[in-house]
Amino acid sequence: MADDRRRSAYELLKGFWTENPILVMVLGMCPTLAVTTSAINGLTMGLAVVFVLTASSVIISLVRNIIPKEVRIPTFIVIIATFVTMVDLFLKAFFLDLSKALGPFIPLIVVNCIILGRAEAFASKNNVWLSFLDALGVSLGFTVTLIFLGGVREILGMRTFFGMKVLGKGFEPMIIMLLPPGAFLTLGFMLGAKNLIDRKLKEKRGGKVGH
Amino acid sequence: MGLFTFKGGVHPPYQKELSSGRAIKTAPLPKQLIVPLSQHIGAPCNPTVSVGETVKEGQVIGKSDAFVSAPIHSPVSGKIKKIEPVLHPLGKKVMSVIIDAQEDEEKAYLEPLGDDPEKLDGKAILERVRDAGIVGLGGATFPTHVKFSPPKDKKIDTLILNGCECEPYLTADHRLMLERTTDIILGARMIARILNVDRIIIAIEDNKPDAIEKVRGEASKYGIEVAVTHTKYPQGAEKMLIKAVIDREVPSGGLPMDVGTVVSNVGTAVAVCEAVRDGKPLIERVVTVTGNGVKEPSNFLARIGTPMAHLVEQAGGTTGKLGKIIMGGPMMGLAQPSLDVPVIKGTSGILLLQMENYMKVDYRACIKCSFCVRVCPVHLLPSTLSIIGEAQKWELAEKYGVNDCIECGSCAYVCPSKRPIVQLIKTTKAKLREIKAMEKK
Amino acid sequence: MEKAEIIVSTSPHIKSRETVPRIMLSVIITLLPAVAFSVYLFGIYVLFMYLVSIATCLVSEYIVVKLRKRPFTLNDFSAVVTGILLVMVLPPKFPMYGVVIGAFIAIVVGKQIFGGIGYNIFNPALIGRAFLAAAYPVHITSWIAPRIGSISAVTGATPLAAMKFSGVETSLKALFLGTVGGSVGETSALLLLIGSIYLFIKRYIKWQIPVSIFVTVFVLGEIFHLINPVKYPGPIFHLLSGGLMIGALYMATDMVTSPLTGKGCVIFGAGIGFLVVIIRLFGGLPEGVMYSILFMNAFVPLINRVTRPRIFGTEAAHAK
Amino acid sequence: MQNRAKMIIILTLFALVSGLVLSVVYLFSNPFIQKNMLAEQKKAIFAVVPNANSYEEKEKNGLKYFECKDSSGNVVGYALPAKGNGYQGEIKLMIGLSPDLKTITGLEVLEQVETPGLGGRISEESFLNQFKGIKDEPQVEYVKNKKPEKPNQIKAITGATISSRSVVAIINKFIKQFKGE
Repeated sequence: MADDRRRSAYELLKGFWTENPILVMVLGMCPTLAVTTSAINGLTMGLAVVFVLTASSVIISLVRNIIPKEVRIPTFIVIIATFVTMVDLFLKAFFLDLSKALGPFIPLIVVNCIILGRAEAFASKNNVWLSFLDALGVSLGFTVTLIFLGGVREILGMRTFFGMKVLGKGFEPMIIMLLPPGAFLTLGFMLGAKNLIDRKLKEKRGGKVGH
Repeated sequence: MGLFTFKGGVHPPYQKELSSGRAIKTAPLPKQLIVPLSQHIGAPCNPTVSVGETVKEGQVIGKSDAFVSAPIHSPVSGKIKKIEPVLHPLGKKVMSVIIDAQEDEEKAYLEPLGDDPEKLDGKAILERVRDAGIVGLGGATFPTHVKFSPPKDKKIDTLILNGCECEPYLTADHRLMLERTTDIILGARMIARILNVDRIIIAIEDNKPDAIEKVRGEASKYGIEVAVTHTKYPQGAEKMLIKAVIDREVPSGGLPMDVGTVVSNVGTAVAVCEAVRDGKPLIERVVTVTGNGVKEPSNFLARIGTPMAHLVEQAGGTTGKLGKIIMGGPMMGLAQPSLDVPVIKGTSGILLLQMENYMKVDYRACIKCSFCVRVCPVHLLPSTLSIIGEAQKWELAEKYGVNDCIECGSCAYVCPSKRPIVQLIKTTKAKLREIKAMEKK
Repeated sequence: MEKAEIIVSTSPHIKSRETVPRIMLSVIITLLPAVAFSVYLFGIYVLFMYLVSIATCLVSEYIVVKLRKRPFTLNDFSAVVTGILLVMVLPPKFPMYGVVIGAFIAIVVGKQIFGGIGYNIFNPALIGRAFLAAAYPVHITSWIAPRIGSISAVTGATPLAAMKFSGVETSLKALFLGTVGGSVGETSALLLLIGSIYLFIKRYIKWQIPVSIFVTVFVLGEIFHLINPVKYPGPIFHLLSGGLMIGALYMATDMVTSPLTGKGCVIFGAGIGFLVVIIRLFGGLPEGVMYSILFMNAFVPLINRVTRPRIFGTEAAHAK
Repeated sequence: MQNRAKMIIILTLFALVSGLVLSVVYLFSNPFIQKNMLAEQKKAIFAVVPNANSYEEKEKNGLKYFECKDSSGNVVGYALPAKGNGYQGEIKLMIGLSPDLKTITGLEVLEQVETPGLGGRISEESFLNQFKGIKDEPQVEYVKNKKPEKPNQIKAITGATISSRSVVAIINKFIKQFKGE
């Protein structure tokens, strides 16, 4: 039992650091770079992915045994597309402004590598509970990273965080942070920082550095 | 007439004035001589004498049946003390004959053939060149008779005598041209006889006006041309010299004979002359002992096998804190760990430099200043090659022409980042040879 | 004689006196006239900009080198060069925190991320300036009048902006001497030219680059000027105005980010010249030297590959 | 053969289920979406035409427009949707015009993808308010770095001349066409 619990905890937590979809697998770059001009955009995008990924992973895991191998990808896509359309309609109906800000990137979740990647690599091979945890962990990791990315860009580019003023007049907003180069720069620094931390941790543990 | 030159090259401080005014002195015989049995490119010789045996000056003490090889003669009369591996100037231990010199007037020279090239048979001269153990004295030590035996399909029309001596510091060839002018011309005519060519060109850099004048005077008697070349390193490199003087380009991977020419050092010409006229095998050569680490820079006529320390002593000994011992010139010479190594056939000079010349310099990243690209005489991209070498991408280096590098060192000389470009290129070449050998297997 | 003291290393055993610090120091010294003039022209604030920029560059370089445990490279003065050049292409009165950010970006993103000096693809100072242009588009186009001035000093607009947006042409003499508005160190063509003469003589800069930039700009400028003399300024105006001089002489010629061969440098310079004229005459911006150089920087590896010299004794460079 | 049949059946099944689920979701959300869009249109129209109480969609010179009336049924102005290219992409505007078509009564930006914080500031009140009450004859003009002097001028956003210019150009083009010139 303890083993099972540990396994569950691992599947849930790995998405935040060791298998972070953005910082480690560098997946889903399209929404990552395009929509993270503010923390709220990052959060919305992240939550949309949480819903789509968890729901589709659970469904795929449930039906994984009845789907013939040859048509598994089309089937996955149909399932994923269904949930994506649901999210899209939901946002249009209740959060029109956010839907406008995210533009085509919500429908584009269909082709986001993270979703199909988890479906193919995990949900189609594991039971429902583990698939659920995996999907939840990975998508929450994605969300947290997007919020961080969006937050940094928002703070530096607009002096606000989730719309609240956090920096005073003395700081001139840097427009570049809201532009695509700002996204690349921030992501680059985040990747660098993660690798640096990992290396330091490894050194502390006495492990060998390098690849 | 404009000066002959090539594209690229560098102008290091020449420092020739240290020894260029010093006439060639015959160095006194050392007590003991160390004669390595491999002093040329090609197969090493096997000893033909044994320990305890008494030998005469000029007697053969080592030879090999291989074609690319040259016999080795005893430089003195004396007694064989030992035959054992001894540190060789090329950096590893080589089987050497150690001779205790004895006073003995008797010599075991070859039969003189005469001094009129017109009356001599080319074949006989070639045979004599081989028997006398003559190798290229410019430093490359390629067996001369091999060089003078081009395959039948290669038509040779020009002989170029290399008197450029583009390496800084060295003045051995300069002194030879001044003091042995007639021998050089005679030797050149003999070589021309072997090769059956009519056109002989003697190339001299314009920083030796006295030699140019002297040689021109003698050469004009025989219709030999003197080409005055621009003073620039590496003007004396075969390929560069051929390009400069007769504007032909030796193809990549090819030899001068591929463009109908043979290049020979002026020192080699003297050796040929002596071997033919006097029957004297190659047992001594002119060595410049110079550099700021030497009290009295001089030019010596020294027996092969003379320990370097002996010559340095004759030049007044060392001065200052010694930093580097170099056999040859500063650009392509080989650093020696000590002065115990002997003079060999390829020793054109012994250069001692003081420690102060070697302040520690950092080896930095290439800043792509392209100085090296500008000076590379074979038009490579040395900076790129050095980066490729560091990255150990051997095959890529081959695409960038690493094997065409003549290792003249111009690139490393100018490099502001003080990168060991030549060393990296040498390593790359060695690795490529290894890979080729593996593939053959 | 102690044996252990003898150095045994591969040839060549003598090396030229040129070193990287020496080259960088020469660049700094030749920039000094223009630097001094800029302080005189725009006031003491500019001097502080230089100091802050250089200090930030040095500190940033030190931090990254420490973090990456790389060999110490501060003593090659290249960070100082970057610091000075960055300020020279910024407007006077640029806010100080902007200078700090720009210098930091120049060193960290422009240079150290690629592995430090020698490995960077883009000119670090221009990376810093490009970042600032995108981050603070308003500040980067806010000019002040020089202390000794010409007509354009009234509005504080640069000669290029005055030409592009108002059709006012500044006198060539003012442009040549540098008594006009503009970025800190780019105004005086004369002083930049004087400074660079030494670099030309020492061959620290590849002469093909500035020459081919000047020729391309001149020829293209003349062509357009002939087509419509009212709308398009003359070629000399092009050469003397904006950042062309400092760009051509000090930015494009950055050793690390320019091609290796002479032929490559000609292509590189022609590309820059072409882009400068196109951006100036048809682009949305009054000035395009910076972007032209950065753009061509990206092509340097490609240029190097296609302009590989013909190896001695081979038919063509790619024969093998 | 059997395998292929199974494949087809499964895929069809999933497509059917998916279609069914989506239909339900659509039926549920569509009223909200329609309401949202109408509300937005209404908001924009009422923002650009003051005192408007109701509007009616009409067409003239190939342009769709909204005729606005006050509570007593008098025409108080027109709301004209317009669009055109900005610096980075399409800009969609709602232009308010006085009944005599000589004055702009208001301007709203419906959609734009200009540089945030720079060209994107065309959506800001301070920029849009400038258009309230300016004359559109002979045409709207913009000035840079100084105060507008004429009744048909507005001040461009510093550092975002192209976006400002685009807005002005779109306005001029559509008003011209609307007037039938």
